[in-house]
Amino acid sequence: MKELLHLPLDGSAHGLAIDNMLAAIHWLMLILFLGWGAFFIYTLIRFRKKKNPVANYAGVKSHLSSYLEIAVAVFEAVLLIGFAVPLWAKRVNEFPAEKDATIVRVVAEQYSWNIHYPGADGIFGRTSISLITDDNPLGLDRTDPNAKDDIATVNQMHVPVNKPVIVRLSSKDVIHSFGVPTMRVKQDAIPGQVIPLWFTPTLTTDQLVAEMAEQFQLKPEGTSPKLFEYIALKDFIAKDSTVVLKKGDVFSQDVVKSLLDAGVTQVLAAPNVTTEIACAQLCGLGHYRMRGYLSVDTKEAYDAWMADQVSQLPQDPVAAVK
Amino acid sequence: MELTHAEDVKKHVRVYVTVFVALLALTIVTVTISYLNLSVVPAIIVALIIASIKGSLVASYFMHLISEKKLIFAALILTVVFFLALIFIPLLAMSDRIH
Amino acid sequence: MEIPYTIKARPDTGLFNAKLGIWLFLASEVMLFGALFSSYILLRIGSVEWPHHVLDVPLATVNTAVLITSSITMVMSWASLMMKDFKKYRLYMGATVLLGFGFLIIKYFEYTHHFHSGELPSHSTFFAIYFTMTGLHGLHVIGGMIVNSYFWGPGSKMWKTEPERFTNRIEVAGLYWHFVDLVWIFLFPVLYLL
Amino acid sequence: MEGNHSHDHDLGFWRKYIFSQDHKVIGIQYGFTSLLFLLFGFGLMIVMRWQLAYPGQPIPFIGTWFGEDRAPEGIMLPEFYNQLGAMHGTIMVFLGVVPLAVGAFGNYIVPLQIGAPDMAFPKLNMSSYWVYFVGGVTMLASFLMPGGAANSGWTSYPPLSVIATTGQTFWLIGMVFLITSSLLGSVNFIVTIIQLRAKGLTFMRLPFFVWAQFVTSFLLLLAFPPLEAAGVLQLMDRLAGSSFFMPSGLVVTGQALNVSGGGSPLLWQHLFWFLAHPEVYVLILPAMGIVGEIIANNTRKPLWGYKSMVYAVIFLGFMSFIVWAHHMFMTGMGTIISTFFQTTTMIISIPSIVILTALFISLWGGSIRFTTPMLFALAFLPMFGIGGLTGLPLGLSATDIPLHDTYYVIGHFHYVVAPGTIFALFAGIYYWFPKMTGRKMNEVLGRIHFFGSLVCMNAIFMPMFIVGLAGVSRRLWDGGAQYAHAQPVLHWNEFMSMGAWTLGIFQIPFIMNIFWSIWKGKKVEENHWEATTLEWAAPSPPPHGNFLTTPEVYRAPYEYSVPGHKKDFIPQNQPMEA
Ligand code: HEA
Ligand code: HEA
Ligand code: CUA
Ligand SMILES: [Cu+2]
Repeated sequence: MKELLHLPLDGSAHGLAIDNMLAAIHWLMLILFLGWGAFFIYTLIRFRKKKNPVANYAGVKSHLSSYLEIAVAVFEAVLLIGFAVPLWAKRVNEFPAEKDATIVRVVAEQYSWNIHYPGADGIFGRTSISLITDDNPLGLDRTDPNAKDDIATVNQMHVPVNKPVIVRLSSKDVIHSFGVPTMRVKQDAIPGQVIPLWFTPTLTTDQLVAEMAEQFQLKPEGTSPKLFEYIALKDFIAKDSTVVLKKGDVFSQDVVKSLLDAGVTQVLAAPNVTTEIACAQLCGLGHYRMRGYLSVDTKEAYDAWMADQVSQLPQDPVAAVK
Repeated sequence: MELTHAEDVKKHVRVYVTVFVALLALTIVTVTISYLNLSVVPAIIVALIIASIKGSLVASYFMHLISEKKLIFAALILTVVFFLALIFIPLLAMSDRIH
Repeated sequence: MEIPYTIKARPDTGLFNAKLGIWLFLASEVMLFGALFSSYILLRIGSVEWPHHVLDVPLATVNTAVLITSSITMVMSWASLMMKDFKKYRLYMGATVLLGFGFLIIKYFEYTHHFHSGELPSHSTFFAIYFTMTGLHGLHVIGGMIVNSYFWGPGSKMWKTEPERFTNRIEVAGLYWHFVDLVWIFLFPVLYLL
Repeated sequence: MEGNHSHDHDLGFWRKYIFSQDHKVIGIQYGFTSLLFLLFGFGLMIVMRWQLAYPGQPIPFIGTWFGEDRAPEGIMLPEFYNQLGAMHGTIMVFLGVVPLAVGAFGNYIVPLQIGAPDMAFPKLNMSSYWVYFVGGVTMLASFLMPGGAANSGWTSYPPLSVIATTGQTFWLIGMVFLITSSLLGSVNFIVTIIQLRAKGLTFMRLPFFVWAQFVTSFLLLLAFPPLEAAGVLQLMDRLAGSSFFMPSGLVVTGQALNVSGGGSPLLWQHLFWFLAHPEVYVLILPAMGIVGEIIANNTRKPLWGYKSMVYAVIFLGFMSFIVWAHHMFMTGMGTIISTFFQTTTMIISIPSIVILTALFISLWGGSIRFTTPMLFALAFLPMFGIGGLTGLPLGLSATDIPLHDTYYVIGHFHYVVAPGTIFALFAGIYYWFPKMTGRKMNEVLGRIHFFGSLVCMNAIFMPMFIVGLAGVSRRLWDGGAQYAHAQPVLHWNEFMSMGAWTLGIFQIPFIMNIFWSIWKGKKVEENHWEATTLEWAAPSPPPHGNFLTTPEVYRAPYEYSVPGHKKDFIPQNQPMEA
């Protein structure tokens, strides 16, 4: 059933439990539907007027249907008590210890996601709405000692793999919803409130991308146009050892020609990004494009990214506030 | 209520006047208490109890609910149930939140 | 065919149509004001501070008395009809309308006072809910007064032709008017005293 | 027909047809107005589906009609898309289906089925139609406002709706009218059903449709006022600058918002869903009622488990008041409250299953006639089944995480409201048309309408589950084209749009059929379907005052194929010895 549902790839620790539950409940739905459907069609055929000109006043006498209804109720109760409630409790009550987790503030606004890391000291610096400018969408007070090492990005969220992530979610203006399909999380971002959510990524974005990869046959003319929206998963090097295409680059007609020249007839390619933050709550005219990127990195890559961010920190905090 | 005799009505008029006096008295009581500067919770409880007594007096006697048909009671009980749900469930929802 | 039970009660329910109708309408009004009270409680619990005794309590106490008095004159006007005393009915009903008017006038003074001191709905959640609840209540008072004035004036002609029906109408109008009073009985402590 | 038309010719044209107090005229007024709104709401969707299928391409033919500020060069702007979406939802629910199901069918059929001469309060009845009409006009007028119509979804969540353009104010005022109209109507229905039942018509002899309308009226009566209150609060926020729904510290497009703050956006959601969940049962209960009537009539046997159906409807109505926050699982709910709402949501699915099961079992042993109304009624069952079943994963908070606010939700509820309720309403139109006009609708056109609609409806809504499971959000101007996770399912958008347009084409035979049949349809007798309930004892169309003699009831509603009886039906008003 899970295959039939074609859910997005799952790169989180708890995702499997949700997917299994989705599968179980769809089994129930399917069985009920097919059962009733079969009964329905059989009845329509057997009791059509031509076949059964005189109706039977009394109709069905048995109590089978009551037992069936009770069975459905029991199944629902099992799903509810056995799975749904514990799963939810785990989501909202059993947060991982803060010291073992990557903690990120996310502040939504029309139409972007402001990502805020506490930096090396692990403490989020002071923010104030009076400091909000285009360059400082979080309103971070760089004069606050705790804020000096804080990292702020827009729409780019990086987290290390296999370590729980706690997101403290809020919004500056209207209600948004922080949805990451591949991580099986969704949480409304409500202005005036900070709501935490957590998940543990188990696959890096690269691994997820690799799982989404598709084989493409290269043909002189009529290569699937989809390929041109996809990116390469490895470097392609021609016979004369020039690089035709680097890993992560997009394909083009010219590239395809060069590849064919180099004797390559099939390539593995994948969609450009897979781990996306999708805004799920109508938040205005830009709702459709309120997309953020969640990059799940290996520990090394994450540290490297962090170091790079740190190196870009303003040296003179007061000047940064202006 | 089925009132057919003028005599009955007269009896009722006495009740109306009594209720009226009680309502005025309770109003004075509740205002006086509000100046006593009780702490918030007891103040709210007392004020709501008095208001409920006044409300029931109006409903029972002026609106004759006390002698009304059970059909109307049924409709009102249903309303009260949903009224309570409307008041208390959002409160519960506000207090039981992820934090 | 005529519509039955417009005057006489239906035997199995013991009610005439309009009486059941007004009670149902009042049930929906309970939910309307219930939602407002619910909002009040939620906003108050969620607020950092809540003003105490910023409204004019003595004035509102007088107003409470005015409305309670109008309730008893209302019920007396109906009782007068039951006793077939149309003159007294006119007297009591007239008083009810006037008292309603008095209530509104006092309210007007309260409102203008707040307007002048800049205490508008945009000032704070407290004033927002105060204006909304008393405003909506005020509209209900106005609605009741229009109906009552009609039954005091042109509508009272029906007494000559269909006295029983007219008495029913006054009873129904009374139920509404008492409800408006009842709402105020709760609004008064909740907004003014707490 | 031949009977004395009591006193209705004394009334002039205006009193007779426009400001009529006759429940049948009002019912028809409601019917036509709401059908026009349905068509209009569908029209909005036809335009929207273009944008979803071909994002950013100019709308053909009519694209330039919308003007530069909505669709420059025929290309729909995102803000216009949002207006269309919000208005589609609002119009379909509040101006289309509810007035058609309750205002039109309820008004026309209920008094007839209970043997009453009219509704209990005819003047009130007339005013509820006109209040509805004003509300509808207000809604439509909002399209002409600067900034266009309301664009914050039919749910109008603040703060978005509070900072939205003027259209939202019109939306709120329109809603206040619509709610008031529904309130007046529901008081009228309840009083009519309780007080005006014919002699002998006990509650357990009421046709199922009347029961459905009765429970529906209670939902309208008690669930609508909180939204009226919420509407007033939002109007205050928008017009008087209060902050009921506006928390402190809002920053909109870089500017701190100058409001006093201290409000709660979630308060609106509670008040809205307190109405809107019962509201969805307002959409479905009358539909179930219609389907019950038609199934009994076309199987020629009593409804199986009538009593359990009645109890189920009552229970459903009651429960529907305490499940509302299943629309709010993602707003940060703790365990206790979410468990409460999950439990009530699972419980409420049981009475639906009971009713559906009873309807299915009613088919067993019948002598089934596949008339056009019956086809629509039969199709209702599996279609509602799909819609209802897909409500289950949404009702469990854990599985709602990946599904909330995706196209899965859109698929879920359209299955219940479109091939569900709309089909039931079509069935009702075909079934009661002979009563309303004395003529029958054409069967061939009816069948074209049915099969075409059935296929198209599924073509539109079935792929929505696939799209939703892939995680694509709803209310996206480009249908998800931006998102990588949407790429594998994006091609369905075009398919669904084709389905929607074809569905439009298949409504043409229906519209033709209605107008043709009004004047040229085959004349039929007053009890054309050989039915048992009281409306068929009145002439077709019934005169003012309905019945020629005061009807009296002697038996249960569906005495079809009673053993030892010559005819295969015994009308409710036929005395015992006959
Ligand atoms: C008529 C309308 C209608 C009806 C009847 C229902 C019925 C149900 N709905 Fe639905 N719902 C909506 C209209 C409706 N809903 C709308 C409009 C929304 C979205 C609003 C918005 O956000 O814009 C929504 C959204 C919605 C949500 C919120 C989802 C989200 O936003 O994340 C949830 C969650 O619990 C839910 C649950 C249910 C449940 C459990 C039922 C149950 O009552 C269903 C019970 C029925 C069954 C279980 C089927 C029984 C039948 C069979 C077993 C027979 C099978 C048949 C055959 C084979 C022939 N609905
Ligand atoms: C009762 C409710 C109802 C009904 C019936 C429908 C019917 C339809 N709906 Fe809609 N829809 C909603 C309620 C409804 N909808 C709501 C509440 C939303 C959410 C809005 C929001 O996001 O806020 C929504 C959103 C919605 C979306 C999602 C938009 C988005 O998220 O961006 C889509 C997309 O395809 C859609 C499509 C359709 C289609 C194709 C139909 C078709 O089934 C239409 C079928 C219509 C007919 C068949 C008309 C029949 C009438 C006649 C033929 C008239 C005859 C006239 C005379 C005789 C005079 N609807
Ligand atoms: Cu942010 Cu949608
Ligand atoms: Cu719901």
